[in-house]
Amino acid sequence: MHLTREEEELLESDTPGERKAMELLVTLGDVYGAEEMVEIGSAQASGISYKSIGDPGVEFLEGFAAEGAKVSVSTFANPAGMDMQQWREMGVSEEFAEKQERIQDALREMGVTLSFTCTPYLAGNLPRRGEHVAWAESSAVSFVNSVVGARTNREGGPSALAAAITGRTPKHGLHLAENRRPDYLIEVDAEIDSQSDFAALGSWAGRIVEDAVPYFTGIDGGRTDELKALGAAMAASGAVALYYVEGITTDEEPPASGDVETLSFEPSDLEAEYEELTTGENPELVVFGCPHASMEEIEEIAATVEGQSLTSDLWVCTSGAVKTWADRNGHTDTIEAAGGMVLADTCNVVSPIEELGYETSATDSAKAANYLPGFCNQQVVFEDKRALLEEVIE
Amino acid sequence: MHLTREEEELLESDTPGERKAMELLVTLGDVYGAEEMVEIGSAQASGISYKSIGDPGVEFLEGFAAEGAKVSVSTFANPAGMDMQQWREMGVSEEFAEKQERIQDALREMGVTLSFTCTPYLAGNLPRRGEHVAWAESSAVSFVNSVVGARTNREGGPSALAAAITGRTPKHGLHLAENRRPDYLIEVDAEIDSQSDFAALGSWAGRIVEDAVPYFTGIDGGRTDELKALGAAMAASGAVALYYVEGITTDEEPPASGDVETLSFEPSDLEAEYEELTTGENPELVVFGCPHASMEEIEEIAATVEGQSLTSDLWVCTSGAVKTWADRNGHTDTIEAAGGMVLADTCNVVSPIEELGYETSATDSAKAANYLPGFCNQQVVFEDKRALLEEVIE
Amino acid sequence: MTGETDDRVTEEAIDGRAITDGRGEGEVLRSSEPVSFYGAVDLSTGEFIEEGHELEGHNVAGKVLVFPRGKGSTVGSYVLYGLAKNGVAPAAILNEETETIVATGAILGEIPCMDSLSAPLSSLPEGERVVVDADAERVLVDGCEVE
Amino acid sequence: MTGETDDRVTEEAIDGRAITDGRGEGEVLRSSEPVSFYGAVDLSTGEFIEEGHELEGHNVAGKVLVFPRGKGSTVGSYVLYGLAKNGVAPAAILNEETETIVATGAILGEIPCMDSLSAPLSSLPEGERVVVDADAERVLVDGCEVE
Ligand code: F3S
Ligand code: F3S
Repeated sequence: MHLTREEEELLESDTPGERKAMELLVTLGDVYGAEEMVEIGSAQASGISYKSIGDPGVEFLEGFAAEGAKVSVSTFANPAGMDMQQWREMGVSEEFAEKQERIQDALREMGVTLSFTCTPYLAGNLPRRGEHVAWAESSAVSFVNSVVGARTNREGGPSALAAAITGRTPKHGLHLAENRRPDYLIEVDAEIDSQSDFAALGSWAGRIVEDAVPYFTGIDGGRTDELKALGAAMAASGAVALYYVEGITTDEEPPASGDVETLSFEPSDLEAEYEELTTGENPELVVFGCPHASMEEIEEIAATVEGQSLTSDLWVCTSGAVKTWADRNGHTDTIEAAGGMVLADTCNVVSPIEELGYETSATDSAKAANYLPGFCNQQVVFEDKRALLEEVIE
Repeated sequence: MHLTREEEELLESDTPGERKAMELLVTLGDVYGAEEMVEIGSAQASGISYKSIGDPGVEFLEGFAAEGAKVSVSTFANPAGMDMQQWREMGVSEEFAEKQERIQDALREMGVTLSFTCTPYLAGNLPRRGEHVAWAESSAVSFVNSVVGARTNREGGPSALAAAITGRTPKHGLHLAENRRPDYLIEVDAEIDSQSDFAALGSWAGRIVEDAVPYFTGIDGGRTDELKALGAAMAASGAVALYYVEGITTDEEPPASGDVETLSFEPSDLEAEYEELTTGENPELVVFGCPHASMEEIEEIAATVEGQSLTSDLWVCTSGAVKTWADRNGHTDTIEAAGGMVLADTCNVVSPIEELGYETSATDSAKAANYLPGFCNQQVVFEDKRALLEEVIE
Repeated sequence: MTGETDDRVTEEAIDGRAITDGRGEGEVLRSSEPVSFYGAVDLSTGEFIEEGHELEGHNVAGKVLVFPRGKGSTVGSYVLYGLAKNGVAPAAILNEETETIVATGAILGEIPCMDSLSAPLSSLPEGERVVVDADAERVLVDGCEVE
Repeated sequence: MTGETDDRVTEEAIDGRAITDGRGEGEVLRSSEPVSFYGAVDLSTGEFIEEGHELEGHNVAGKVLVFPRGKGSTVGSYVLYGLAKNGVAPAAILNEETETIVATGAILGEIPCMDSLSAPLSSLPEGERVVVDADAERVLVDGCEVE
């Protein structure tokens, strides 16, 4: 790899954290065949939840901070294993909380913004189209590449942190225009309306195209929340980091169906995907906000449960930014009065829900439906928000 | 105007607030020559600060809420006249606070998100490119049109609220592709680097092009904060609601210089603009965050003032969303320890700073520099952040 | 009042464009200057308080308020709404050309409003009763014929 | 150990690719299975605790750890870092093909690491001392010649 003089200096840095970060990027860059580095505008750090990284992670982050590692670009953080204020109400143990707080302290010392959300683009970190960034968290990567039009690979925890510290990342993969061309054409014949429809489509598509770049035709609508759900699902069942939706995310013409693999998504595929994702019934927990809920989603949930009682627990996961509005507008009170909770900073998958006694969870997120069985020993009910809530309203 | 059946029904609504909202839009639509309405994804409401709307505004919002007006799309709010938590520390009077809180209550009742920020796109309301919205607040309009690629006119207070209630707006102006073409070419020959350079360029350009659509060439960089500053300045010195920056906000070719008015921005123009915007010296108040500060800006300010004392007051205005992070990461403490304040929910122009004893304010915002003399009887010092802070650090 | 007097009571109809609908009647209160409502009118009494303005000291409540156009702060719309809410709004508004501040305020306050009259505003007799019929898009002037 | 024995002490050099730099030496501890570090190793002692794994019960501290590749959770990188921080990391790591989990962990933990050796991993004598010289990109095997 060709390194600039500044990059050579980073490799020789007296600050161990900085030196190791640069070594890591150069090593990875060589593995990827990158010719040079590219400077980045921001980073998104993963490997934040104590449930995910355990004691090795706590020791690493504390040790790395002690080695002088400090971010040099704006860096936001993935969800933690608990709501940093409401962890007791969640039922999280003191031991867990203590470890999660040590992680938080190490992150703060390194200058990482304690945002604890997978929707940084809804919480103050909005890159510009075309901007090079180094983001981890597959749903955020998908959104920032496809909807915002920035450029990032799907970074891992250490590589994203290394990029944040050095302010650069190996210029390979989706940082290069030639790698951003679609290589699948997906003609959507089913009616895709609700957020869970978009999620189901993503779950199906990701499984088939794996880590390729799909281009969807036949989708009429889709605003930020629907695209958020689509991208998250494809990044979970597959490893899609970039996609196109004709007329929605791009004005560019679809690839000719002779040039790329072409698939079609039929109504029967949609129906089958809902069935595929549902592995249980009678959920003890209904959980929304994977990725983190927008204010619109929270408004809809509050309006639906207002004045009602629920036969299950209800978690609405969101960022601390959006929860500020939910609190101010009374939606948190409304949801709590119905027996639910609005949780900031965490998510259904990276919080220890299996230790809290839940065995079956209901979700409108195909990403959650894909992960909950493996990560949290959950059986899953997958449906759209309204249908799930109507089931649990007394 | 052609109205759909649903729109005809809104005109006959039994809910006075809804009926009046539709009547207003139809009347305005006829004035604009709009042929039909277009449905919107979200709204941004202006006319929120008690300083701006006074007792007539308080009475209107309360009365309108009592007439059953409720938003039907996600609606965020412009800044208020005070930090809703820290108004005493600001020096705002009890009488003002009471009126502002009545405004807040009326907004809450109508379902408006109490976001109180001119940067909704950094606080949870992120439209999709191409999406029709109805936003007021000229800097937010400029950003969402030009950087996000959504479509909105520069709404007024009542029209944005009416659009929020009915979920639609007259389809004219920037909702139509033919009105989004550039009609000025501005070749930038000066070096534009800092956020205040972008602001100065915007101040110069807006004054000349007024409400036209400029296309800039010759600008090398520019991330979200710089574009935020550029757009705000142009919307204040002029009434620019949409602009293009070659290679930055658009990949489309510039207009041919024979087809549109062509201007060039020279280094002497940049220098002259800084002088033009500065009308005083020895500021008692340094104020940042117009538009509201991002986390990156707050990080930079905190790093600069850490451990220092200041010879002037310092306000850093931002959204409640971003202030959540500033608090968590200790930047609020750092800025307060230096004698400054991080204020949410308000801004230098719509809060009653002239009543708080300030006569000369320093800012890196050309919008603020343009408005502070008229709205707040201030003399102004205009410079970039670092230079201003170095002046007031003891 | 100008022109020949006549004991006959005749109605003179003037055509115009309706901005809002409805019908209102009252004595003409006319200004030759544009009006910026914010800060100019006492919201609870309807008294015109702007120093130096032609209408200073007059009360708009129940009058047919005649002026070329609105101007100034958009909060003027809320002033018109407030006057209506407090029962001291004009009975109707007549302009040469209504702009958005007055149009918005007239809609929110449900004040009949017309512009683009077929006769000059100066021909409307000060202090005389007129009927503004926005539904029929005409203004009816009682009494003397208008020249 | 295989092959003919010889009383001569000879060094056999095996070429390879350096993943990290540095130099480490120790006894060979080899696994024919890939290794997923997260949950498999006791961070404070270096003991391999994963039930059913070939290396169960062995201690990696100070060893030249030889295995085909890493796998599993990316937290494995942090495990290698933690072992180093606690002074119980392998002296060096040798893989067939190093993937990112082990590469990252070796860099963060400053553990010399090489792959793509010119001889099969199975030829490295279990329990015998080798020197991994990543700076020179070679592995030196003392004692018996390697077939
Ligand atoms: S990180 Fe976010 S996308 Fe889902 S699995 Fe957790 S809420
Ligand atoms: S509304 Fe925002 S753009 Fe400036 S004048 Fe106030 S901070």
